[in-house]
Amino acid sequence: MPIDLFVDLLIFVPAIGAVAVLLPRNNPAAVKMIALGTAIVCLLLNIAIAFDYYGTTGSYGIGSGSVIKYMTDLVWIDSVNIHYITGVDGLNLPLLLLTSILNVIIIAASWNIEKQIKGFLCLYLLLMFGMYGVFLSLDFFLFYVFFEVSLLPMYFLIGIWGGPRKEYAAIKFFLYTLVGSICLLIVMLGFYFLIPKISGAEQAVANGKASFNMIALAEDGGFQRAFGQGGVYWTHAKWFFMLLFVSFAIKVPAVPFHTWLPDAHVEAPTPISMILAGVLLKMGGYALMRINYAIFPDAAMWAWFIVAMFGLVAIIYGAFCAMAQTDWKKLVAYSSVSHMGYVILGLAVLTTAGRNGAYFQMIGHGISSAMMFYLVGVVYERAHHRELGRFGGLWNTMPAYTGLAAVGFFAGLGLPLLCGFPGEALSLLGTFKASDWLTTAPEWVPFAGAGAEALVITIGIIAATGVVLTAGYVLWMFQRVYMGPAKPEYSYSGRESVQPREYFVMAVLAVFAILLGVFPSIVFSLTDATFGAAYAGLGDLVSNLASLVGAN
Amino acid sequence: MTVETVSNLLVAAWLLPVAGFTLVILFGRLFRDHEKPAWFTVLVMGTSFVLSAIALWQYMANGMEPYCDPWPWLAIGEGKFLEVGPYVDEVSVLLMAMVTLISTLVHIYSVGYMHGDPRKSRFMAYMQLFTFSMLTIVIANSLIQLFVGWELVGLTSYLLIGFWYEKRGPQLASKKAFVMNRIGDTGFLIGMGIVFFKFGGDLVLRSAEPGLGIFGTMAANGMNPLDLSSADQWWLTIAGIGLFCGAMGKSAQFPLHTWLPDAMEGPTPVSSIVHSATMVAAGVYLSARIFPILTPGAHLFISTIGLITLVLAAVIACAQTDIKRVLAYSTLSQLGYMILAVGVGAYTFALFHLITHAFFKCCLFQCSGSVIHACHHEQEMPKYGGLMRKMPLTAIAFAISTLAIAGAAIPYTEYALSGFYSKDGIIAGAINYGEAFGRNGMSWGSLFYWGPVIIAYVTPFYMMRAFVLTFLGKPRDKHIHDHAHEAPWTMWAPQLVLALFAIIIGWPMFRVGASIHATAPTMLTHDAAGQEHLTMMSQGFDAHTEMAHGFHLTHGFLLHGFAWIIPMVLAAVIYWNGFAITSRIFGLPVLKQLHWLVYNKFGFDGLYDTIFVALCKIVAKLAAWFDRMVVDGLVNLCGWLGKNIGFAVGGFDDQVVDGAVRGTGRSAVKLGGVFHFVQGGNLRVYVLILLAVGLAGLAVVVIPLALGWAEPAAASTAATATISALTQ
Amino acid sequence: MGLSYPPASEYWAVLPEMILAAAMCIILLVPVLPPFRSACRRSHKPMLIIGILGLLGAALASAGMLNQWFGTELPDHAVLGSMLTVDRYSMAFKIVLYLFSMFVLWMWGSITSRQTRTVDGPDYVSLILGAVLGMSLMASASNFLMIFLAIETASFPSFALAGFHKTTRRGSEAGMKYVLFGAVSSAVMLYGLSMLYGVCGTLDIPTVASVVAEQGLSVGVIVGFVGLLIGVGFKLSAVPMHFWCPDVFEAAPIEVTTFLSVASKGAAIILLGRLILTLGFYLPDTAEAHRMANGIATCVGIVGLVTATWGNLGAYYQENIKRLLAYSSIAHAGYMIMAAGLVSSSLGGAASSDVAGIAVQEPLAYALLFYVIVYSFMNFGAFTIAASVARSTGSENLRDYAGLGSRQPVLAILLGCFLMCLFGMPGTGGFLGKVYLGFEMWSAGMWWLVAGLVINTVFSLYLYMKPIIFMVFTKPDADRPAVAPVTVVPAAWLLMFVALIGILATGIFPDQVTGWARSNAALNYRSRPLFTPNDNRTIAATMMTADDETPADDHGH
Amino acid sequence: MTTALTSIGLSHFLVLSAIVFGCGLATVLTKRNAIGILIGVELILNAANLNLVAFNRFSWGGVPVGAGTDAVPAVDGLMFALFIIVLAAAEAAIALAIILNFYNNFASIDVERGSTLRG
Repeated sequence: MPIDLFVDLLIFVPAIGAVAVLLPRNNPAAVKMIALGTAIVCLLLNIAIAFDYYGTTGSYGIGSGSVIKYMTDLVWIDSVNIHYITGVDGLNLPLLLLTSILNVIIIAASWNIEKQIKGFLCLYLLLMFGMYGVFLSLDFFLFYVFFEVSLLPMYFLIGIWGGPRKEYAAIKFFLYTLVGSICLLIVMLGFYFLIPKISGAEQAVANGKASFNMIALAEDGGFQRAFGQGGVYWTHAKWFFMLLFVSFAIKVPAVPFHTWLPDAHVEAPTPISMILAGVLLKMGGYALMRINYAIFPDAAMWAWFIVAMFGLVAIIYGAFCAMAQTDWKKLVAYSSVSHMGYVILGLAVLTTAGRNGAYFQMIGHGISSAMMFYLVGVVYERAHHRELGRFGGLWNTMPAYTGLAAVGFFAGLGLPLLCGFPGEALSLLGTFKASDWLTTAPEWVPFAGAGAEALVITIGIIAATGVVLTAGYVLWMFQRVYMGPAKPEYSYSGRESVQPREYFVMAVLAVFAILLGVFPSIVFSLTDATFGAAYAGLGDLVSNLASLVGAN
Repeated sequence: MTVETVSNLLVAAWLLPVAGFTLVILFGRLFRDHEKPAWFTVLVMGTSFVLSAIALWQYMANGMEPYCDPWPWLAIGEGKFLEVGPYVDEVSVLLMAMVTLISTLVHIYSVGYMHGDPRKSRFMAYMQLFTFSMLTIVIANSLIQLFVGWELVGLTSYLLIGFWYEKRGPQLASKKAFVMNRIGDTGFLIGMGIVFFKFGGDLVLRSAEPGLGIFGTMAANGMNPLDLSSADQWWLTIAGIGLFCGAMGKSAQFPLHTWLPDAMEGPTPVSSIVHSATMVAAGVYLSARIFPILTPGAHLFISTIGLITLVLAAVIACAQTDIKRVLAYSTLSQLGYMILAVGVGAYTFALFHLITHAFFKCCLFQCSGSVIHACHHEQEMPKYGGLMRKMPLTAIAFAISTLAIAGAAIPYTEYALSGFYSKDGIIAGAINYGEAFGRNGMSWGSLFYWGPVIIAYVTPFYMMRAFVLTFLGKPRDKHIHDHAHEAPWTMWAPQLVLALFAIIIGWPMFRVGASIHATAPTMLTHDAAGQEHLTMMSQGFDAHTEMAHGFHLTHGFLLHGFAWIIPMVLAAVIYWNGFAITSRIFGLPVLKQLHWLVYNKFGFDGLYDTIFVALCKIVAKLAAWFDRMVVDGLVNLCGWLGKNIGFAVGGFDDQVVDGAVRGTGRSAVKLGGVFHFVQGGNLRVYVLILLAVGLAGLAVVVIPLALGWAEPAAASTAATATISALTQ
Repeated sequence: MGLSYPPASEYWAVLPEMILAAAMCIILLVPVLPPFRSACRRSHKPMLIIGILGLLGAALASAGMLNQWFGTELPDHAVLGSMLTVDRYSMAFKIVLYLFSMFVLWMWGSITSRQTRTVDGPDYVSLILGAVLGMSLMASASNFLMIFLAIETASFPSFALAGFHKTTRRGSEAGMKYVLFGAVSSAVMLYGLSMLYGVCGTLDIPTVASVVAEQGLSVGVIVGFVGLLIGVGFKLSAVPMHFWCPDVFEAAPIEVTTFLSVASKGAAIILLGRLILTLGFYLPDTAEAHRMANGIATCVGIVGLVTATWGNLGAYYQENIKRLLAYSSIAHAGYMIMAAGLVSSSLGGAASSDVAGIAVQEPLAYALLFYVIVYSFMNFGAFTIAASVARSTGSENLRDYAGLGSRQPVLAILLGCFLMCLFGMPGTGGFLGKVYLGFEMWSAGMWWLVAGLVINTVFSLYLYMKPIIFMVFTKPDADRPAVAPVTVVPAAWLLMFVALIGILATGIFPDQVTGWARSNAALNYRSRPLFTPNDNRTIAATMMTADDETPADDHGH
Repeated sequence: MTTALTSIGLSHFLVLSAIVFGCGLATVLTKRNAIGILIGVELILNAANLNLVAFNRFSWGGVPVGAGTDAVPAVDGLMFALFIIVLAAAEAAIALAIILNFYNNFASIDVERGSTLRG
């Protein structure tokens, strides 16, 4: 089956490309072409996968059981029963598409880097390798390995091609993420020892052996019973959930684990900021859905309030921080913190609407944040500073660019018919919806019962105010940078004017921003079939609660 | 023609402008001059109007049934969706026709007004986008689509107000408008959220099949908003007020009203359509559309807001000297009327007034635009006067609209300008509402009809004031007066058309009000609550149509068409010589301060700037400080510790990566000082440490033996006990 | 019972050691013989080749015995008067040891400076072989006397090697520090051993273990264990016996550093593992014994933890790459010690299993073996690169690595890989090695050891990032004299890629290696002492191993 | 066995060896002279030897109970002591060689001088 092959090719083509990039001797053009070619090949593979998946899965309608397709399952490290499992489902396919599209765009965006372009692209392709691996791997250990693999290239990409305080930002990024991955490691040790001890009829995972197969764990009755509420490992489950949450919250990043993000963004070169905000942050959200919420549904219910608080704080706090920034790029970086808060909130409340919203927010923010960072980069390349106070009148001097900028920033602002809106709206609506299941939830769920309604409404109201703050800082920025009388120092002409290549990058992103905003079903038609199944313990909360009541 | 076709016609009319926008924004720059793109947009709007006109005619002629055509948009899981799509009933077809007509006229007007502006085609494109957004609201059947349109009109209003972004005023005004609207939208979101989890998941107002949609769900669950005992009362009230917050933002109701006057910084065509005729009325439209879920609590809230707004705005309008600001405040006041109408239950009259008001207020703004255009963008009325001779057509149009807004009618007859009919219905409804309070022994309820009644006398006054100051009397600024000239046809023609509509649109023969009222059953009968509202409102309607009952005599002047004469005469007398009289009056001590206060709009702007804006910025600064100092500071804490340990052990090393966190890094480097010290290269130190540690370890395990465990067997326990004691 | 001479078959068990000894003798004698004298003066090649052949032969011999190529099973009990336990565990390590030493010789022959090669060629090779001999004895010692002999046999050549730069002050200083320090620690160990003998009446490790299992810890036993820990810890450079390590590693020739950093520590950890496992094996599965095991594990664990932390933190200051790697090797020894103390992992084997005495699979032994394998690969790679840089620039200072990333990208990338492997980046063997150790600690319930391992990993990040930061980020500073361009000899490339393949193979496709290590992680606890203690207490081990027909009968004399 | 010795038991030897051990340690720690340190080491070694011999004589010597007439007494301790003596000699040889080398470079055998390797 060629598509199965494509899925694995998707992981390894970038690795091959990374090697191939090293071959040509002092011939930057060839290097760039190789890199671009690799990205395009990946994109084509990915599109083929997407079409086949859509064609065979159809859209809309809850899948029953696992809808993982094109699954490859090879024994990797037999001694610990670690497998090489890759597969595609609605949970990772849209993110894969996002990654592929952004890769092409970003390689185009980094076309004019002179400094060691070969090394840059080689590292970037390695990063691609890591990203595809993270999204495609369905084995916990494999996931962990790729999670780390994606870390190192980023360290160097920031550390070598970054700004004045690049080493600082790079090592900070590295240390933060390392702490996160160590939490993962501990959970993995836990799996290794606890899973074999699970006994019971439904224990189908690895009959007495450890298993890191995330899909199997999510669906295995014995595992769910043991790690579910009232199960033997209920306490462990809660610990594991929080450890995993911390390690992914660092990646997302959620306040207070976010301080690496502004530094990393400010120091990183534009293309790297784009991929960092566009895809790497999404790894955290994706992992939350794939691991935390799918494997520990009960712990997720137990932790809903804590997680929701993380999301809420991120939304409001990030927005306020963004408002106070005078560095343009920092503002955008903090806006990422605020926007990813909706992802966490939407996941926390455990409603289908919220989950859809969270997922769409990841895709939409992937486009809009990448675009915003590029918009900043385009000006930074010419003005060589990012002081919001010193800009002004760009609307006059670069009208076409400003038109595209409006699309980008208003998408970030969450304007309807742009990619920022559906995610936010659905997350918020889902938050309100949470009182449905909370009122009927068992008493071990925090704040369960009739009082839940008021609490949930309060959370929703606070979260909704984030919308105003967003409008505040985006518009203020827009006014300071683009409005006002034209300043001569920012009027560029000739080869200083915005190049067609740059217009291409911005235009493609703008098109996707509008496309996703007007037809969000592009995403939902791919995800919807999975979201019922990937959350066997969670998708249908009513039946889940019933089973729990049965369990007790 | 079937109703599906009508719906498709409307959809076409709805989507045409966005096509026009796209084409112009992308390819407009290809043309040397801006005229071709501009006229192209006019053409597009015209087509759109024709389509919706046909739709209107067909719908009315065949007396069709309401029809909705849901499109799935946002997936909310389990195969369910938030739906968008057109909803066709009398109200939507009427409003479609009205908006497209006015938009077409304003497009033509803009062609003239924006002549020579370097960004004219972009302006026209924005207008197209705005029309599309407005139609999105008008045609919406689901809250989510309403919200989409809501935000889009907000955006276009932002772009249009800030069209002359080089100037500081428009920058601030546009930002203010957007943020204020967003505050309202937050309420909208909240209300939407509550509705989402309480009444039907798809946020559709009316569904084709009963039992679905918001109203349908309510009907199916037997929720009656008027039934105070029902458990959902509370949620319904919150939801209603939340959604109404959106209306407050968009319709600039108190306390979110301050953005509208500032919005006059935008080009006058913008004011004429966005900030008078259509967008600001969207709030009224929303409130009317969600009427069936409004509880008595929500009613009280809405009517109070409406009352405050209409009084406040009217008073302020009397003191303004900027012609556009006068019109802006009169718009606020009229919006107050409409909101009040919704609050008191006469929402069909709110819609009716929305339509009539749209025509005459749009006309008024266009006239003021022509005047400003003629007077070198001078907007201060003290500089005007006696322009009637210079620009008669404009003056006529202005006069007609003034009469219309004043609710002029031939006494004791039914013959009147459009404003009379709609406003009268509102007042009748208000009286009803007040009476209802009175019946329950709450005499203060009478405020709800004294307010609108009195302001019904004030409105003609300040409108006449504006007219006199502008067109009559002697010219007060020679220079301006000399250069003044009649506007080109592209500007006066639309004014006359609008004036014509301002006269006739309300006439019963055109059945506008009646057909809107006819929607009441279709809007309401889905639920029990609807029936109650129906009766409650038809009382108001009958009161208006029959003019029979007792309270008519008490308010005879208004209801028999006298209310406009006296204030107008008064205004004409006072202001015939400009500000000669008033300046003397307001020279008096107390009145002086009073006038100052009113002139400065009761200082709401200053209040908001000082409190909310400043507060927000302070909080932001605090947050950023906290982030830098505390959150990052915690991360750097180990670095700090390390540094001090480093001082203790001495020996620094700064060739490693600089910066604070490599916190672990730094601290460990300094810790390294210890090892640096110990690893002194002195052999005997090494051996000493070795033996010391060895003997210590020995002691740890031997001492317990010495302490009385003679027999070795127990020694193991003793040793392990001490060891574990040491390690825990 | 009584004095029984070991049967001739038992001598086959030490075939590899014999080959080594023979090679050593040849190397010592041949240059003296007139016909070869001049040839040996001219070049070090012949000696080198003999040495390599000797090691290769030894490796083949042990591999052959492991896989019964010679048709002889491995002896099922300690041979040669129960001096040596020749089981899969020790054999597997010996193969690693021999091959590693072979590569070290190769590296010395190809990379290091000509002067050291020709003049002292023969001595050098013979010293290496001698040390290897001692280490392989350490790996399979099953008698305290043999432990002492083996440690000394491994140490004496190491002393000489450490001071191999005779003419330099630093060389001689390092040699002296090493020898005096070693002498003191071994003397203390001996004192401890004498106490142990006093309590148990025998030096046979399984017997001692069973006696301890019976009597529990008495003062003598504890003194003995502490002394033993000091002696083994000296080879392991466990804190506080580590002081010699950085100084010696810095001053010694780089390939000697390589050799010591892996071989001697590996042998010592294998020895420690055997001691602990044997003790655990003979302990009964009682709560009492569990407490004792817990106590010992705690003690050793603390030593390991302190060692690891000390090594990781102490490295921050270092500017000399050899010194840096010395600290890193201390840290890695610490990781291994942390796991090596887990007595409970083999607890109650004797009582529970009827297979007692026949080779027993031990997960702990497996983890240690695997770690040693990975460790030898990654350390060898790192040191090879350091050697090649030193060869062309003559400097071991990290500042002279500045800009290496652009001057010699491939070399820099390789060094980066090895350092990341030492750090334990997933996808490299270093990570799996740590994971296996972590598994052992967790399953022994020593979660605080796991935490310590994790935290130390974080600490170590900076230590391994430091050279990378120098290579990639820092510019060569102007005040230092410009260093010569780095040129790498082909042999060095070969060695590096061997090491690279090693770490990647152990990291990405570890199943071959892990499977091999797992199948060879089998210990043999059975002993047959020449002299049986003469008190009337019956010693568990000897009774267990005493077959129906007495040894005297099969091998009469 | 003479009567003089009978009154002397194992404990006497252990105490003596402990004293010797202490002296050895003291020497190692106090001497700056490399050879002095070496002598200290020898003292410690001989303390160990004393222990071994004494234990062998008093605790573990003699023949196993029930062993044949050809059984020989256990001499583990003695053999260990012998090995220690031999290896101590070898160790001393190497140490002296290295110390000599040290002397050639530092013109002194004061260990304090050798502190060029540090940190």
